[in-house]
Amino acid sequence: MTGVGEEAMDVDLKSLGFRVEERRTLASGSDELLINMGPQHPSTHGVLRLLLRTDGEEIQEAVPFMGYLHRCAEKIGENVPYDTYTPYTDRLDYLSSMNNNWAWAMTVEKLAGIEVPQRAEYIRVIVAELNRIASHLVMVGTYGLDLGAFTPFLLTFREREEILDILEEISGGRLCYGYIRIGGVTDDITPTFATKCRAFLRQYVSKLDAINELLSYNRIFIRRTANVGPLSAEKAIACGCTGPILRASGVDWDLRRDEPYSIYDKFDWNVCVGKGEKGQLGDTWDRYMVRVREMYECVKICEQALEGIPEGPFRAKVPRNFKPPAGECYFRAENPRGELAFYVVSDGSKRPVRVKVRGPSFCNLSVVQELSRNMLVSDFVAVVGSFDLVMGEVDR
Amino acid sequence: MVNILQEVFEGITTSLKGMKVTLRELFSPGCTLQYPDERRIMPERLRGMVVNDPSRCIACNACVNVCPVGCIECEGEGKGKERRPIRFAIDYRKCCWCALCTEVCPTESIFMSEDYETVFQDRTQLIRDFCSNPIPPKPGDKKRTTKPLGVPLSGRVAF
Amino acid sequence: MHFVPYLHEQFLSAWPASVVVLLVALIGAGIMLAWVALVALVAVWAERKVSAHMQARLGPIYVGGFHGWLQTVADGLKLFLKEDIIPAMADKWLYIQAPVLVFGGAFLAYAAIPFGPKLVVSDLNIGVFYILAMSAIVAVGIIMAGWASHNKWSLYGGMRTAAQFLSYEIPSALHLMPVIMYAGTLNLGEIVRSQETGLFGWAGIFGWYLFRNPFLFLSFICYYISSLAETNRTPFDLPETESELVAGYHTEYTGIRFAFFFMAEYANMFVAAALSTLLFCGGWNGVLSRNIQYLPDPVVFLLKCSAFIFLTMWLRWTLPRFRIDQLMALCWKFLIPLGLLNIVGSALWMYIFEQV
Amino acid sequence: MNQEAKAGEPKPPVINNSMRFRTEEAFPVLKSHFGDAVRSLSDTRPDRHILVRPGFLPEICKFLRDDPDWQCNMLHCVTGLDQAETLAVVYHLFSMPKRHFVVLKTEVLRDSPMVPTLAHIWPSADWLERETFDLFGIVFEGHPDLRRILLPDEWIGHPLRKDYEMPTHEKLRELGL
Repeated sequence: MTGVGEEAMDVDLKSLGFRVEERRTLASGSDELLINMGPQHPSTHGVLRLLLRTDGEEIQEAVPFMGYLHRCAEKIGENVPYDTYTPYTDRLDYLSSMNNNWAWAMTVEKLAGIEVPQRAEYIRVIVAELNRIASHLVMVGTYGLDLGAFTPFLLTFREREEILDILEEISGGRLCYGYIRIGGVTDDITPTFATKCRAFLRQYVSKLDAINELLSYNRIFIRRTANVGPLSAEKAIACGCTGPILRASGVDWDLRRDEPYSIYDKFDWNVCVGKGEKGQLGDTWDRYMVRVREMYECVKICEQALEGIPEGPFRAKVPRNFKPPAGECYFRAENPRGELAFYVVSDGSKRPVRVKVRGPSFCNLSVVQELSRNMLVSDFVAVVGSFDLVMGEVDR
Repeated sequence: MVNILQEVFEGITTSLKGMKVTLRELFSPGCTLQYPDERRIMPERLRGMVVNDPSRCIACNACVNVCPVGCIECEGEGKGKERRPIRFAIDYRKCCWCALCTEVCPTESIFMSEDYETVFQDRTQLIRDFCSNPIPPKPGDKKRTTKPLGVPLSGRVAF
Repeated sequence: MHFVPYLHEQFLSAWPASVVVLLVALIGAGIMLAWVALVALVAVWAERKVSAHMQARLGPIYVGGFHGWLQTVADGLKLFLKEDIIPAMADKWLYIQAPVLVFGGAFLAYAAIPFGPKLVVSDLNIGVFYILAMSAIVAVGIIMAGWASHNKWSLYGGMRTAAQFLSYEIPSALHLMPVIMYAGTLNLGEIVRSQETGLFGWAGIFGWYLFRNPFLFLSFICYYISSLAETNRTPFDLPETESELVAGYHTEYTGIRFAFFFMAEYANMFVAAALSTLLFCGGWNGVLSRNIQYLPDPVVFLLKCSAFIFLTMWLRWTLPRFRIDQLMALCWKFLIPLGLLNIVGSALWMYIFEQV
Repeated sequence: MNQEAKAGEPKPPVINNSMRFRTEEAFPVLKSHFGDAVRSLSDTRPDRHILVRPGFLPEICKFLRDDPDWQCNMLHCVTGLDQAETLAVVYHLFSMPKRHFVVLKTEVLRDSPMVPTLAHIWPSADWLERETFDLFGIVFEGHPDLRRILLPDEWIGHPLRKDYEMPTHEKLRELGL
């Protein structure tokens, strides 16, 4: 390969920390190629940059670089009051802002010992599970897109639009809801909310079956994803992977069941675990399929929660000038992408001293580098897609 | 050999199933709207652009203090009940449509309008001073101007 | 080409023969160019509508009134007017040549495609061979584009093309062999005529090579699969895989040069559909006997081609794409052995059942 | 304002939260094993933490990971903390088989913030420590690849320290950022 930007190569290698000898072999006479995948690559799902060292189509090494979407979420957290931080949590993992809002609200509620009304808990569960479905739909659709199937993408987006319509009706927003707030929810559900939800959930399962027929069980799709990038359970735990990725590796772990926060212990549903049906355990197909199956379970939870909404207030009385007691608190919640945890240190004033956001995508992404060894570029796209990264949360 | 045949068979049958789905979609109606011509009916709680009605505003600065991004600038004049804004500017470049300001407003003068078309011809229009450029009253828009988001059932515990 | 001597003698006797030949050739080429452009425009519009409706969208709807039928014309105009960017580090000469070569390859193949018994630009004796050869030129153009762009993703696209197109030349030729054996000629018109009657003198659909024997049916499916690969369509669109290689070989192309690639893809699609129709599906022969065919020949032919093009689109918007090694395995481990088997099988069938 | 006073009173958390923090139970165990290396148990609410000396951190963590009573197989979070005089690193260790959390904290001086790395104990420490280094400037000794992770490589300073001053736009332009 003659001179594909040798100067550019130098810079990349320096920041990579490659040894000098290695750089020399790469610059002259080596058959290897250094390629930037991203930050504007279509299948890195945002502004993730991966530097690939490839031999032909085979990847020798893939080094992720991020921070292109770093918006100082933690620094901002130290400078705004607790409730005012909610709109910022919307924008962490912008595909599941309800869940983010909820995790933040629960963290502060735990810190301050606020009791949330039952009605609010039910509403929270419903909207969060709807948002989880929406988020998984995006993953399923874009994953098809990564592997060259266009139609599932728009079909899943059609379903997602319906969820967004429902959520828009109660919160007023379509992507960043800011609906779940400390002490409850912003506003009560609308009179038509329950009927719309039920109508949606009723027809939704059949739509999901169609997506399964179109994509999940397609032989080409299975060939592309099964046995690709298997992640063992031990490795997943050690690397701090959580959520669907951990479950796909065969670890039967879901916070909603194992650490039932809110009212999740009242519902009857199953945790979906990867079984390695089509290939090795914890391969890309498992990671994909765990999400698809989770969507069916979300429907179950939603339906049960819709049945049980009690009457009552939808928001606890939280003082306007809210000051939680001094202390520290760590709380995690099961988000569509894994366990989102907030670590808050309070000194008793209006603003937190420290807000740490432990984003699930961040920890999940750290596995990619190891998984990518000796993998084809096409497989790598499949693997990165299966991690369902949202860069807003990785970079914060 | 058997494997290959099975593979081929599965490949063909699953592809045909997929083709059945796409064919069904081909004859089912589309779900898109031709936007400028057709419009969705927006929900009542839609969070459009934040606007302020200076005739009701008392320049209490509650919204300025609660705004997480600091997009509101307010200067008031007078004391007590006489207090009125002389400048109330919202910077839409910063606004994050969170509706926190509408909840704290004691007079319900600031609210999320139904205007969701946030395209402007130049940047200066993105900062709107509602004192010099007040919102035109909408006749059919009574409800939104009187009931902002998040009024708890038990009276006004504004937060 | 009886037309040329006639024209020369009657009207243009003062002109040298070579000039008249050139003139006629240019006129023919102009007509064909217009036809290719028309095919591309209609096919692009159809693709957009088909994909849109499969995806619960509407597709182009405004330009031109009826379902946005002028949308592609508008887009073409837009592409004409767009800035033509040549990357600074690109191999300029190759970069400019590549789209011409890609389009040229697709365009040249049209010369030998008969649209009816007499409706052909050049009635070649080696029509099948010629079309296969011309569509191979496309591969060269794409490799050139990939190399000259000086973009690593484009280079991958180019290299994938080299592997994919050259491999799939073999099965697509092999699976045409049984038909050629049956017809005993490479002339496309002759091949179509030989499909007018089949076994036991049954006419119509039973004359089509597709239904002559099981090996030919298998050949047809395999040929169709390899033609998908050769025309660069999903599930075999590896050279341009927008999710892996950004846009593969045409990542760097803009404006009119990109339009050429785009047009070539649809022109090629038509050539592949035309070959399937002519060789396997009886060309312009209708479903019933030729004596009771009411539609004009070209219309029948184009209808069949449209059906194939629709099938191609349908597949594209349904299936995910293969990986490069699976693609190659499909070719070398499945299609090529099957091609050889089909040749032997067809030969035996011909010997045993049809006493040829 | 009586609301505020009520919220300020220490009262048991009433929300339904089954995250099990066993930091209090871990403290005497660690104290008996490591003696002075384990300094104190905080009395923060609702979560408490064990303050340990930075030098003994890897040993303590290894113990917590391998001991059958604790089995903390997951390092859930690594957080930096600016405490005015000192910088601190907070570790949230989680045990999946035992379903409990243990929170460790270690304090280092602002001038020489050196903490041994845990990357060889839990691979997840790799990126979390890089992030802490990036935003707090705490150096993790023995870390395989300690680079900035969220900020550009050329960035000066560590923004989550309380004394960090946000560079002006002019300054950033000067740095070419």
